[in-house]
Amino acid sequence: MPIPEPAIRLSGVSKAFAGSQALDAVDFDCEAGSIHAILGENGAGKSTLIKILAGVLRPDTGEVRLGGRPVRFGSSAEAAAAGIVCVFQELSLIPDLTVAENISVADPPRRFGLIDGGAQRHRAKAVLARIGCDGLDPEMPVRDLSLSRRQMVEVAKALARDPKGLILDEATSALGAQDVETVYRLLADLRARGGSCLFISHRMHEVDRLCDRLSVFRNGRHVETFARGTRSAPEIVRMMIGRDIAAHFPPKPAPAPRAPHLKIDDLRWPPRLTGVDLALGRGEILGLGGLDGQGQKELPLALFGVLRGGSGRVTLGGRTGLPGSPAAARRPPARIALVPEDRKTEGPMLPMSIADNLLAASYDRVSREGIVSPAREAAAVREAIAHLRIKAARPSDAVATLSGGNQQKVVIARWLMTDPDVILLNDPTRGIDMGTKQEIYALMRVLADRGKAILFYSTDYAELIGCADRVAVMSDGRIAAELSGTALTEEALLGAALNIGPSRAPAEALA
Amino acid sequence: MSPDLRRLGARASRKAAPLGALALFLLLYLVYNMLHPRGFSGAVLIQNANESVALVFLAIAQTLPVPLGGLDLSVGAEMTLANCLASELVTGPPLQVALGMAATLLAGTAFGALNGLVVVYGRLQPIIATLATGAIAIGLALILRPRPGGRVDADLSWALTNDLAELVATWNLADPEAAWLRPVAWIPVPILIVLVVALGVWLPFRRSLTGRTVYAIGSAEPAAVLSGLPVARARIAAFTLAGFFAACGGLCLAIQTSSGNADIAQAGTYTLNSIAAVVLGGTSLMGGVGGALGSIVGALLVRTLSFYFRILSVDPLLQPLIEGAVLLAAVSLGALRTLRVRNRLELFR
Amino acid sequence: GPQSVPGPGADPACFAPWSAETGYLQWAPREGPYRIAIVNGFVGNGWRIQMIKTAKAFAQDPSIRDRIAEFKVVSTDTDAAVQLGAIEDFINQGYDAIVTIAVAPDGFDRVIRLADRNDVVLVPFDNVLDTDKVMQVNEDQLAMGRTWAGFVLDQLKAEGKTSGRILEVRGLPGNSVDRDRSLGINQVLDESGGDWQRVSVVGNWDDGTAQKVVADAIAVHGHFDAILAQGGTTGVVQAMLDSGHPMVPVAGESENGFRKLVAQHADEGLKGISIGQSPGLVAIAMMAAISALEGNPMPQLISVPLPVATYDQLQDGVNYWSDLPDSFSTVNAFPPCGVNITGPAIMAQSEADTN
Amino acid sequence: MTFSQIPPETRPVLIVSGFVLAILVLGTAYTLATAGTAPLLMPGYLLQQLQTGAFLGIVAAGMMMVIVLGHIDLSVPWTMTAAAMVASAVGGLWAIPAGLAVGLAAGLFNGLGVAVLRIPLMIFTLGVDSVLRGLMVAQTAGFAPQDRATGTMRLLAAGKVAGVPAAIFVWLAVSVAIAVLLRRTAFGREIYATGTSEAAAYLAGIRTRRVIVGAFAASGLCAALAGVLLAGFSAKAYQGMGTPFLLPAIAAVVIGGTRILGGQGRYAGTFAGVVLIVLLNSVLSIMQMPEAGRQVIYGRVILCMLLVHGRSARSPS
Ligand SMILES: Nc1ncnc2c1ncn2[C@@H]1O[C@H](COP(=O)(O)OP(=O)(O)OP(=O)(O)O)[C@@H](O)[C@H]1O
Ligand SMILES: Nc1ncnc2c1ncn2[C@@H]1O[C@H](COP(=O)(O)OP(=O)(O)OP(=O)(O)O)[C@@H](O)[C@H]1O
Ligand SMILES: [Mg+2]
Ligand SMILES: [Mg+2]
Repeated sequence: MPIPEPAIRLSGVSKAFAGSQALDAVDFDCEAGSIHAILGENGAGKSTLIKILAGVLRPDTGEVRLGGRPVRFGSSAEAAAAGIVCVFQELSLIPDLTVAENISVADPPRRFGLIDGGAQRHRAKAVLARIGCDGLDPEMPVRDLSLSRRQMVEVAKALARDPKGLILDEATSALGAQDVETVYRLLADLRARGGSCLFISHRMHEVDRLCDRLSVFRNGRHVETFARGTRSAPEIVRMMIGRDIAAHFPPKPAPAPRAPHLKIDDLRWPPRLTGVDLALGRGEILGLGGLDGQGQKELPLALFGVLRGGSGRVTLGGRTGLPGSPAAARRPPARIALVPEDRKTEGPMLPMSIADNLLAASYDRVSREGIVSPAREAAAVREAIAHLRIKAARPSDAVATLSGGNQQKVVIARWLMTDPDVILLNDPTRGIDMGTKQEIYALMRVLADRGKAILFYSTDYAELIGCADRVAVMSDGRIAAELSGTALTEEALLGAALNIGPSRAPAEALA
Repeated sequence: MSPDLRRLGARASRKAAPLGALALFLLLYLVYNMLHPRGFSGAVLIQNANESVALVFLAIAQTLPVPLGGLDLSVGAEMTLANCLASELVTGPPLQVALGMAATLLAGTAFGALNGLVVVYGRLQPIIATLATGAIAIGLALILRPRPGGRVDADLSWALTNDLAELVATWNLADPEAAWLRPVAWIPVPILIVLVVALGVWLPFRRSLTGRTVYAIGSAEPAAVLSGLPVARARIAAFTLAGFFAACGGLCLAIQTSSGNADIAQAGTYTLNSIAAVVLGGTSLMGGVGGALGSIVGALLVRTLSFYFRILSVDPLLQPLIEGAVLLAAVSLGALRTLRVRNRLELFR
Repeated sequence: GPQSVPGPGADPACFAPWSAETGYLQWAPREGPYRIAIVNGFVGNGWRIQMIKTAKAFAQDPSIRDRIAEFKVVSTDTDAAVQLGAIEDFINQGYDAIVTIAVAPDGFDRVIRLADRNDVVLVPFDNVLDTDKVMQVNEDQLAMGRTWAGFVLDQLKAEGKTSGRILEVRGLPGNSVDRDRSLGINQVLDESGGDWQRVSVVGNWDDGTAQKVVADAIAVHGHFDAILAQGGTTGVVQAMLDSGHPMVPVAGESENGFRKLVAQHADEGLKGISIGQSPGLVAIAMMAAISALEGNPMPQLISVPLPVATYDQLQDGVNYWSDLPDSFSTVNAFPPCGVNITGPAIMAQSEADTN
Repeated sequence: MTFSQIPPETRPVLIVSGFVLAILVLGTAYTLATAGTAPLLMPGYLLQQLQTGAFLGIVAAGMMMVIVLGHIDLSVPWTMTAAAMVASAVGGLWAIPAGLAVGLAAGLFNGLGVAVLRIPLMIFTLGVDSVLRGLMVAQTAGFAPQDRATGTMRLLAAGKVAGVPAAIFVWLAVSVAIAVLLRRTAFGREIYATGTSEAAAYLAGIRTRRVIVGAFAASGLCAALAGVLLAGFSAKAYQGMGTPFLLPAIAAVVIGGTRILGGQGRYAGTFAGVVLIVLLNSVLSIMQMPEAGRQVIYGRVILCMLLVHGRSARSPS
């Protein structure tokens, strides 16, 4: 009697992008009637794995089997037709279409070959009711929804296709407790009906509560698959990271009282910033934490002169007032640098050369009478590349040819060339490999020791704890708590972020 | 505020630009009619409709490539090609006239499809690709019709450029005095043509998966790909339909003038006016939102502007200046939104 | 609509019929003063601007001022639909006569029908229509071509040449004026029996294009024995001067610049003939419209005599003006019609008008 | 060195140069076969072609700045005309400065409209074009303008220096200026950065608004210079003199490998693109190709070049 094949099986799947091996000969099984967690640090290849399953990417080598039959999807539409539906990490909603249109976007109900608006609305209403979002107007354009509502619409969109295999890639990252409960219930339903679910989340407590089996990935490799409860949380973390976390951060100096170089009083930019109070001294690394979307992205932008119509009192090195533009922010007396969040559109100019990217903020330093001096230019570029150990063949190569970590280094190097006093880092290690991360951590400390004031936002709590002298946790547009010294623990960070007391089980706190 | 009201408000604000354009047009048109010695009469309406119909079609044609984040600079040339083709084909016995019209539309559609294929498979920017194909279309039109002229069926020409009663009378379709006809007899045929095409082609397209994809691409292309929408097909379809609508414009022009004219300058004027119409109609050149209704209104606005010179006493040599200044001011109005942007990064999208 | 009537028409010296076969039209007379509109097409060149200025000046002329109740000019650019629309709009507004320069020689069937229904006199001039249903005003383009070629051949014969290389600079492709002028030129060359090698380039009737293509042609072919240019003639001569081409007989339009150059270089061999399509035609068209409204029988096709000036007839301040722009069209006097709007008068007109 | 080793920025320049050679060879073959002469190989003829090409070249140089920025300047035709008309109306010593001032003003206005009001793409410059046209029609109407070019304008455009038309030297001077501006100045680099990603450039502390205004001003200046020279060449200014330059200028820039969406392109490519268009035009007119055929060939050549560029950009890894 043949052993039944698992619902989803990947064998020997590899996928390489220009410069990085995202997946490396991965074997992976997911049983029918189960919820299967996929764990791994940033850039481990999780999203790549599920994109291959969902037909968005094609594997370089290897085979995907559904219920024993080999499949090769050309598009996500084909995957959906085979019952595999995915909620992607980067949301796949169309902002200008309505909720109802988005829910049935690729497979709308039709009459006489045309989209049947009425049926579409009914379908949307029904699915929204199933996910407990009865209040949501199906005629509302998605653009007007909050991030968490959008995530729920994504879930509704996936459910509307009646999937046999549902994939959620960090689909709950912005959801509140109640919505999370709803999703749990839906997944349980799916499991009961014999469907399977792949569940990607950085929140360990979710994984712990929901999933039957867990698979850990690291650097594009499948490390291990095990049943829930068979491994302890620290064991899992070690599996993900490959070593212990804390050991790899540079030592922090002893806490010392510092005169604030940057002082923020009641900074408001409604609705995202609702009264931020913060002080930052020279030589200090101030971490910024909290759940996603609590104003951490806006605070650096406000300080950098990007946001208009803010209010509050900001004192910088004795002067009061915010710079009016990034151009003003980067020049004396402010001397601020910002490493932006979105690497694709706001950071490096991908098709341009490394040299031009490095110099973008400091042409004035390498030119005489407005004419760029080739010698000075070459020297500055050489120095920057050496300083941050950017791995590049030639400075004239396009930044797009670099790995993500090196692209990020180019942006950091660009700003270091301007010799700033205040450095605003917006999640600088996102999608960056472990080694580079270490380099960036060390660099941050070196810069702080040279007297720079560093504001450092990260989604990674371990990183905040390891690097920052002090961490301000944001919630709802203001600083909810400030933690430092021994009070700076993941438990406390999570508690402050969720606005709950510090009485949580360690496994759950390891979010 | 009740949810219903809020929803209504939200929907209205989404359509704010087209609605504003519509209100402006209605106001201008009302005043025009009040100033006109024979305002609010059938004759004036027919005249205005005839003058506008070709541009209206071109504006609809331009509406589709715009959400894709490109412009079709060949619509005027496609119109000219169709116009010249129609001037050769739309003549003779009724069957031949019908076939000629079909062939004209088909040719325009095919040229549009060619645009789409070049853009999709040549991976070229629409603006520059259509600049080149437009030159080819004009060249073909000039080969077809080295000098203006043609022999479009005269009855057809007359019947389709008047009101419904005249159409019925020209071809003895029914008793022009019949009671059932009376309520609609005053409607100019060009308006009916636009309605029929809009209802028969635009609406179905808008409500097809392909049509939805066109807008989805403009709104967020990566999301459209992730959602499994037929992206390549939608691109080709958009340019194909643009060709079809441009051909409708060319056919209407041929019928109106009973002739064809491979006029390069005229083709350019139409292309540029079609872009102006689309912008005035509230379709964002950055893609995503907008629709045929807005573009139709935009085209009518462009036309209404020139109506005014005929009823007001304006120094003829100042007219071009006034026209240009009004166009500039009108497109600048749409820019007021940038003053409300609070996160300057949003300016760059 | 008008009745077909036998000739002769009113004031045949001014409103000369095109040929013996030209028919006559007559409208029912009506009381003046009249409402007259001019529907122009393109407006971005000097000729059109001068035409509009001439029309405005002439509307103020004492000879017709009292017969005009309302006078309006609109330009429609090169958009056939708008031009037809403007004509129809003026018909709807109850104008008595509409004078126009057609954007295209075809496509006016509908407005002609409407004009006839509403007894409106529609007068195309300059770019005339391929129809005999309306009264039109023009100069005989075929004759212009023939006169040019005849003059040039005479000059060459005087030099003793019966063969050689001749450059023809054509106008806007596809235009009937271009076709007729070229036809006239080539007929005469053919009839002359001489052995003429002909090179033809397209100058679009504008100085810039003409200058460039003539310079090219000179660079390629080296030497021409004569040049026949439909327009942009200032540019043609400029190209000869710039390339050091010897001065040879040149036939061309009536641009002020051309006449200046001919006056200047005639003794070096620039034996020029200048015949032009005058923007002043608009005045004749307006007069014809008024005459028709008064009920006079009118030729269907009115031929305005060709305003010829040869190098030996040029006189500063009379048929050219050294102080006026090159692009100014010199011919504005039509003595048989009593029309004489001088260059300075036209150029001054608007200043007075913007009071 | 194989083709794929050449930096991608340089490839379009080589491709276009190849096309130029091909046109020279085919054109000469044609003239040899039909007339037995080879004007395309005669320096005199070539120089004279480049002389008229110089005006297009100068317009294209300005247009390139704007296209590198990811925009298109549609106001070029009447900026040229207005500059030429004003220059010859002013006359005397101030003729050329006055003409250039008109171009500068038009460019600044365009730049402000695009950069501050952020009016979409080309629609603003299109509006500026019609306003300029209106102004020129009105100005011709309002008084009798002097339309003769001054001696200096004549000299620069139609004069010869050592047997070579002076216009070519002007073109070369502009070319060097623009090439240096784009490659060697902070402003030039900032144009590329802004054209690549305005958001990224803005966040890098580049004053993108100034860059946009500056590039449009440069384009206006170039158009004005071309207009003033063209008036010098024709000995006078005339309505509509700029119209034939718009599309060829855009075509030359794009053929030369500048990305229409901005951020990439070398001036050498634009220069070669202008030469290509000028030669193509000469060959077509030597062949006495009718307008219809010209349009078709024009369209095909642009499409071909684009497809070839696209392929060469994709082919290596
Ligand atoms: N389109 C792409 N082009 C180039 N490299 C890519 C692309 N997509 C992913 N990568 C790289 O592949 C690797 C795996 O990325 P993937 O998105 O699968 O990570 P992940 O495990 O989902 O990380 P996260 O937890 O941050 O979502 C990363 O190094 C990433 O930089
Ligand atoms: N770097 C930029 N590039 C392009 N446009 C910009 C840029 N910065 C601002 N703008 C736009 O230019 C116009 C004026 O900008 P400015 O920053 O002066 O606005 P503001 O109303 O004065 O703002 P603030 O409240 O900060 O003083 C606005 O339309 C704005 O959206
Ligand atoms: Mg991921
Ligand atoms: Mg300000």
